[in-house]
Amino acid sequence: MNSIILRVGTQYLCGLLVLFSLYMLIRGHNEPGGGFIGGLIGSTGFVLFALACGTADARNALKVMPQNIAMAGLGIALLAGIFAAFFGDALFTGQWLFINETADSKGIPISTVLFFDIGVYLVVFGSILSIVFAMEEEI
Amino acid sequence: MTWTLATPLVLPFLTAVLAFLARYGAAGRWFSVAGNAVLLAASILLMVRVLDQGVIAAQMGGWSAPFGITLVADYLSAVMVVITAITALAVSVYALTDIDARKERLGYHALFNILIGGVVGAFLTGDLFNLYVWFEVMLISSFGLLILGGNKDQIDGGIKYVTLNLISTILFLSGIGLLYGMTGTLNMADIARTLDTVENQGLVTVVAMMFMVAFGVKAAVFPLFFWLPAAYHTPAFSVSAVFAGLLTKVGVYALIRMFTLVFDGDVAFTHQILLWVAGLTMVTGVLGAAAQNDMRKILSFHIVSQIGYMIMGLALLTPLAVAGAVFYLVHHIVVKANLFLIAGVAERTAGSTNLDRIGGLYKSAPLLAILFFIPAFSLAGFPPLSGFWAKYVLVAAAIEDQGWIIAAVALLVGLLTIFSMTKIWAEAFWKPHPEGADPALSQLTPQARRHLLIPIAGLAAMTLVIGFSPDPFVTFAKDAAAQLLDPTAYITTVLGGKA
Amino acid sequence: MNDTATATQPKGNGLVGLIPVGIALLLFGWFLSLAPAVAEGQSLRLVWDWVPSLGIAMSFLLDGLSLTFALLISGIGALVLLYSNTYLAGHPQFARFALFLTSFMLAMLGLVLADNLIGLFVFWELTTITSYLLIGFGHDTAKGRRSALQALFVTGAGALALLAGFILLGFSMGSFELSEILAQADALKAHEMYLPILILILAGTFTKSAQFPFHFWLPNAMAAPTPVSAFLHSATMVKAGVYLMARMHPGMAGTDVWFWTLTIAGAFTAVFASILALRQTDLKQALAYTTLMALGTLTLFLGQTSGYAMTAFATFLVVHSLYKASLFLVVGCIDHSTGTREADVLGGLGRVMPVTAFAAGLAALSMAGFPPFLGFIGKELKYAGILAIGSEPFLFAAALLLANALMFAIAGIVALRPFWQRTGIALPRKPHEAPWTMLAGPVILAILGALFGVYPDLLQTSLVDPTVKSLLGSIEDSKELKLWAGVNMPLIMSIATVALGITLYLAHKRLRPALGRLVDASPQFDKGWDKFLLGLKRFAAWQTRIIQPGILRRYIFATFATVLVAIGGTMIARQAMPTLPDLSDVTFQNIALVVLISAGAILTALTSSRIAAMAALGVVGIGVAMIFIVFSAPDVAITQLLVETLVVVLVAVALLRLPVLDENGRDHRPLDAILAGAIGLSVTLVLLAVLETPLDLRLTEYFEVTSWPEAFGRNIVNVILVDFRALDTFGEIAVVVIAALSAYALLRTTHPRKDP
Amino acid sequence: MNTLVANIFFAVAWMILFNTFTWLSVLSGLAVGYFVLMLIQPLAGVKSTYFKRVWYWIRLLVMFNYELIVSSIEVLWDIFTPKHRSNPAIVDMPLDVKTDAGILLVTNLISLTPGTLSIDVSEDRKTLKLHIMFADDPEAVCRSLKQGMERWVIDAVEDRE
Amino acid sequence: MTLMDTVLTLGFALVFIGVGLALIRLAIGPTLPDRVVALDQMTVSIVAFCGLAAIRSQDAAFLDVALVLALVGFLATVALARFAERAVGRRKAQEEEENT
Amino acid sequence: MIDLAAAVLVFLGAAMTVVAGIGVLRLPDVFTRMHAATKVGTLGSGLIMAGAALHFADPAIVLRCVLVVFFLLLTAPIGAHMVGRASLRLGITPWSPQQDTDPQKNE
Amino acid sequence: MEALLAITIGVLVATSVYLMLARNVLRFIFGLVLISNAANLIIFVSGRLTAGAPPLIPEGADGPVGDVANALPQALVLTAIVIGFGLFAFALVLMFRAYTTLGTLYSDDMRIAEPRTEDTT
Ligand code: NA
Ligand code: NA
Repeated sequence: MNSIILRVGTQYLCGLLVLFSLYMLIRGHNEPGGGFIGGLIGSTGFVLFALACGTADARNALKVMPQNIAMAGLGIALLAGIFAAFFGDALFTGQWLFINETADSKGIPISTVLFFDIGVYLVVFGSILSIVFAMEEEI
Repeated sequence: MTWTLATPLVLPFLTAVLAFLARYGAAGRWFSVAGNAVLLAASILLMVRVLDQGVIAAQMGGWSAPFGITLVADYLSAVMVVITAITALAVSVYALTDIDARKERLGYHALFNILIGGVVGAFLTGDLFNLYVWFEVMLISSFGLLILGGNKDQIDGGIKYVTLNLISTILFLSGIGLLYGMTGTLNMADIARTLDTVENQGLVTVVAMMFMVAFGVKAAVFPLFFWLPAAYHTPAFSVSAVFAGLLTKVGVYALIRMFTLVFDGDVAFTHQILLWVAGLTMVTGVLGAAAQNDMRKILSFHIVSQIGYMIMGLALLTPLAVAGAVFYLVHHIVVKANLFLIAGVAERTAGSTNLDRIGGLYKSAPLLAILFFIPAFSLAGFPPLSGFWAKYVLVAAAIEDQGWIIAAVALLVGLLTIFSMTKIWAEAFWKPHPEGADPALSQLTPQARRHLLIPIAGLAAMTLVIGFSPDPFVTFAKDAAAQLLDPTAYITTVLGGKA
Repeated sequence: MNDTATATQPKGNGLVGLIPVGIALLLFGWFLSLAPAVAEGQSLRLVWDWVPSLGIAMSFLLDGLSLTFALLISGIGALVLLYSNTYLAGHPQFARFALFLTSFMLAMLGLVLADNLIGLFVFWELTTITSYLLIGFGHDTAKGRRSALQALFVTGAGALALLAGFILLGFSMGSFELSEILAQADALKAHEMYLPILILILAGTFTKSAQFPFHFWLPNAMAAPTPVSAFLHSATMVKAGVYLMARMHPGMAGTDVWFWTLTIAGAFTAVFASILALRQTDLKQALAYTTLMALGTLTLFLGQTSGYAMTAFATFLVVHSLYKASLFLVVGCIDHSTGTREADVLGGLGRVMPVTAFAAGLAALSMAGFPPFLGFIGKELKYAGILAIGSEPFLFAAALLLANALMFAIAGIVALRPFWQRTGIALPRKPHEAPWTMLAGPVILAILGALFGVYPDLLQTSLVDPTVKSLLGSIEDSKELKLWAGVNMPLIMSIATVALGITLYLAHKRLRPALGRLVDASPQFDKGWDKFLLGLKRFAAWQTRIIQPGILRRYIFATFATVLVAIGGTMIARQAMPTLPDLSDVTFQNIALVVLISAGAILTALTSSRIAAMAALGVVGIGVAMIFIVFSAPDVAITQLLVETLVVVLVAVALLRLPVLDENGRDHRPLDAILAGAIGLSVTLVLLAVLETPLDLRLTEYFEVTSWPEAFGRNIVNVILVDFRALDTFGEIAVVVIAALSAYALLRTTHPRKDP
Repeated sequence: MNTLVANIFFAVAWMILFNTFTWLSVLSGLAVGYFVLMLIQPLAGVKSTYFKRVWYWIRLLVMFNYELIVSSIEVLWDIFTPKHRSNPAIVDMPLDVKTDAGILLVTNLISLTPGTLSIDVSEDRKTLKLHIMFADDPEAVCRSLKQGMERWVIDAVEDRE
Repeated sequence: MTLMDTVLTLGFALVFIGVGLALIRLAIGPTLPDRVVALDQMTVSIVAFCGLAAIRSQDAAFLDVALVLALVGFLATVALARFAERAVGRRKAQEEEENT
Repeated sequence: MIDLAAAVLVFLGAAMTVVAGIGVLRLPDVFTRMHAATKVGTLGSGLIMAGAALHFADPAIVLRCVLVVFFLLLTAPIGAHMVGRASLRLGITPWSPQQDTDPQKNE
Repeated sequence: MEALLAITIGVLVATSVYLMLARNVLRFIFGLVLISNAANLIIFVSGRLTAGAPPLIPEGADGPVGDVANALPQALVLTAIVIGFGLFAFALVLMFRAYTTLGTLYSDDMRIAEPRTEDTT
């Protein structure tokens, strides 16, 4: 695709989309967002990249094969679920750690639930890209 | 306890991830074998627990039923998981030779193990929406496995398979929505409990029929089975083996589960329809097989026919009949998966599965002949092989229930089954090979022989064990049927004593 | 076919050949040792609780009837196994053959000893399978395979009826133990299920014993090697049906149905088979048809309840087994030695094969019913038995007489002419005497026939009386076996038989064309079999073309039609209709949304422009997203919009290589539209009905209450996704991964290119 | 760019000092930061076009909005009048802006201004194809765009020493 | 009923009318870009719709929907436009092939 | 006062949206329609966002509104550019007052 | 509104069934997208509708304030949308591949797996 305008626009938008997707991922537990939405948005960034600059560039930018990202995401989500076993809890029982807990605020949460959501993000991200890239390369 | 139930579900996914990330080397396929071996161990452990304690349940995420998702295993679930693990292990060994490196690089092992994960999930879940999710997992991985290879017939068969299954999926999903709209819950035990209080019981029957159609497509019953004969003969042999063995049976399982636990309020209507469906499925399937001339196509149509037997057990809904359905399920998975595996070896040695183009296996591959003979004649219902007992229990149940017509149909279809099995036997094994020398197993490398024949022999041995020593299996099936027909224990266990 | 092709390599078979003989001999010895006890009226029972959960035991009962059969089976079995050791010496598949034959023998023993209906059935079917494999021993030819299938299919069909009969019998009588069932004979005969049980069981026995009209498979089964024919089709398998009728006799005989069915079928089969037998020029075929005749006769007797008939049955059973096995083996020797079995070709073998000729002569005389052979006693008893029939004795007697005369003639054809007539026609091979291993069988069996004729008491006490006791419950009515019973009706009939027999023998060549015409005019069951198979295949193909035409649209149509019937039909049948919906709360906004979505959907369906369809899909997606926005589902709305966008992107990419929607003509399908409309209407109605039921919100309330305090999340939807129902989400992402892998594989699999 | 970071840093510090996060504090923080940076510029030895650039940006935004509103009315008029008064044409305009960001900004802003729409930039980045709705005098439109929008953008984003 | 409520009701109606008009353009085409433009116009209208919904429900969550759509919505337009462009290229290439 | 301003902005925005719709429907060719969709539509959404920002008057929300407008301004012209370019390559000639019919149907 | 939506769903179902019955499998894909939307709406409407109150818990509160929309169907629909997308993507690629290998999009002409001449008698 030899549109200068689109290519230049993509330079900015792709990063913006990925950044924005991470924002949606992180805040998803409390406001609209989460792994699915984040992953979808993140993938659109690279979809745009592929449309504007071709899949070869997009793959180079991504460095890792999207299928591997997706499968790794599945693995992370699964490990987040299995992690509960170390505490004698059932599969997918959320494990929470609050940093800087104070009387009136729980502090910064780190949880298996977040890791699960990250897994979801990666799965959606990687899966969509592997389909779109492969499809793009067919035409 | 909770991990007893969760482990068999988790393992295939773990295996899939590892096998996928290692797909460029030999490690991937061995991950698959090892993972399935561990799965078998875990499922046996589950079975031991279930035999010890009856129904067991675990609340995922620690959220109590009906709020979270419950995994639950009664006899039926447990035995289905065990048999799944056995099939999976057998097929994963077979796949060591059957699946080439290109398919491995495209993710065969991941697809396969996630398929197994979906199957296990479907058997273990106590939550309707979760069942839908596992059905989807199964469905989509079966799509992938089906078309892996990309031959023209695979694509064509794949289109039929995909389109018709998608319709079923949508119907299933809609049914869940409607059921939720009536009961406000997704936990199957909870639905079963609250559905009786719904005022418009006619509506419950309508939704029941929706589920019947949705699962009917999955189970490949008349008149919804088209996708199966259109597709099952096209993929790699290890794939069609696992499809033939497991996939439709999940549909049957779901029918049994739903129409014993949940939709038991209008039996006179629903189960009468099921009985008709059963009879027509048996007959059309077996006739379809009689019209085929390809080993895998014959076997595919027979799947349809035999689904009819299982549905017949459910439809009659007597303890003996349901026990028959359970027994038939178990027997059929072992036998049918094996027959497809054997078809694969036949193709490798004789060059085709088209009966016109092959022959001579009896003379020069006697081991294969024996290994085929056992499941084939088991399928045809000859004693003392497993298929005889399966058929016997069902026919006995029908006669006991004075279902003369269905009993007659079941027997007649058995006869026609003999017809097809002997057709394969006569054409592929007895008849001399139409061109050139008779095929022999020695054409395969020793390694390939090991990979291909060990699983076949193992499954054949199971057929023999069930056949010669059916009592524990029948006893088990009867106990399973008793649990199914009186779901009180199931409901109580799932809901933690709040039945 | 010539199954002695390997005679040129007379290698022994070593242990593989001898072990089965040993097994058979041991068993024979063991049964023989039990004979005195049985003769004293004891019966031995052995029970192994096989499948207690189904009330099925492997119980065995040794009484007179089963002992007689067991001795015949194991004794003849030993001889036949020994015989085949030489007959098939060096055959590459001999080991399999020996295995199948031994298995068959054991199954047959199990069958006659079993005292449990299902146990008996198991052995019954085992004989079916093993005989299938034995008949199909000549599997290289289409004829051999056809014969095997025919035998399997016909007897298999009967077996299924039998199974149904057994199950019905077991349930009706509350037990699957034969001895328990037979003990309540009166209850059984009075049971409302008696007739169905009888019909089903007889269907099994008639097919197995090749009674008319199921007789056609037996001559074809002669495709098997001769020892197999000798064993299966003389002494054992075909007699399984007879055995079962005899076994059921105490419990079921005595009714009109029983009497007429067995008598008529037996008599008809006997005559019919004898006529067919006379037609044959192949010695083995001729013997096969005489076997049919014998089976008919045995069936005929089992129709009766008189002591004469029972004694006749027991005696003829033994007689026939001895001479028929002997003759089959003789024919095998001839075949083995000369390379042919054609009666018109063979001649003058008496000098080169004296021992064979001797055995053949003895057996043939027994078969023809000359004194002092057992055959004579048998025949006398038969006539006595037939005359004791309550109804129409003379009709049946005449039939029997004709059959016996024909048999007389055939005995001559088979046993005399090959040895003593002069033909001058060159034989395929230079004949020579068979080795002792092959002669032992025919000679011993033939001598036994003579021995029992001279000493009938031996047979009477050891086998006939105990058998009669099994049948009638006591031996009071058992008739004495003797060569000379004075001048009576049976003797006169015997003389008539001999006269007629000689006539027929002399005239048989001239009679053949006439018989041929007669047979050709009667129904052709064997050709009927081909027609049946063809019809079955055609019907199956036709049905499959209708149901599975390979056209996707029909599949989808059928599926949706089923959906319509399931939903719409049930709504009507179960009266689940909703009441009229309340539309008072509808706002302009709502209507606008609905119009937007519907317009988009209809546009998608009706446009013939791909791009319009795709854009219209986008409209629907947007409309649905707006519904999610209006009804408070921001997460869902975002997801919907993102997915919608990606859908458009993917379709836009794919369309680049796809053709336009309608290459030839517009897409106009009224029938589909009707179906679609009806389904849409049904769905709406169901949904309206569901919406009338009150919704229980306890799950949602629980999530609302626990979401923050226990799961530390303020977005309840997300908390449900990643915590309350994380397992769903996990499965779902697995779906996504696999969808991607599958799509990727699909794209890469046909056009192999390097993975980047 | 470093200066922008510094400015934001000052704004954040400002807010931390007041321990508030409001609309007002953000704006005032940015403004205060800007002035402080301008004051300390000689001190820190920063030779930056930053201060000028900020003004150019503000000018760009203001002028753009002005153009947007004024020419919107023209389009609206055309939409509502039954006869299309417009006289559209496609015109090639030579392009002086060089950098990626500059091109994007120019074309976007031209597109957003009613009456003109960027269609394409040639491969050599020298010409911009425009669709002009009221092209009674295309030359004049191009000239005004070059002197207006493009000039402002070049001033705002491109280093032209 | 405050002023805002009235404006919102009116606003929803206006947005719907706008979407409806775009829908008509989408249906009648006639060219591919016409349809794309119509779809694009609808997407942008949904952003407005989200703003209205946010004000009416007093919940900023709907602004997130608008945010996502504003950022991602044009992707569909880009894809479709690219389709149109490439389809032409293909057709031309095909014709050339046929001519030679 | 702020409420009034917000209401006016919202109303103007909604009005712009409908105007954009009219433009897309009524204007004579794809290029002129793009003018309406890209600019007037964006303007409409932007005004409503401004109204929302005023209405909520919460920094976090205002930021979101600003971002929405910013994103729209960034993406809408790019989309328009793509469509315009495609139209040109499809061979669609711009409407001019001299001809009064729609260009030929394509696709 | 629930009732009105039920009617809309009926329209969606009807149009998608009509599309799925078409000769061209691409129409099946379009139908699939529509019917997935219908199924999602069925779930959504089965959980009943609440306007203008997303199921979010405001800062400082332990639970949602006032009557908020039913969160459970939303989560289910979200799940179903993503699954539906996966299925759609695969189906599309399949149809695409069908065209490039079989050379047609008309299902009537796709007779490789079950050939027309298959008459084994
Ligand atoms: Na129930
Ligand atoms: Na119930």
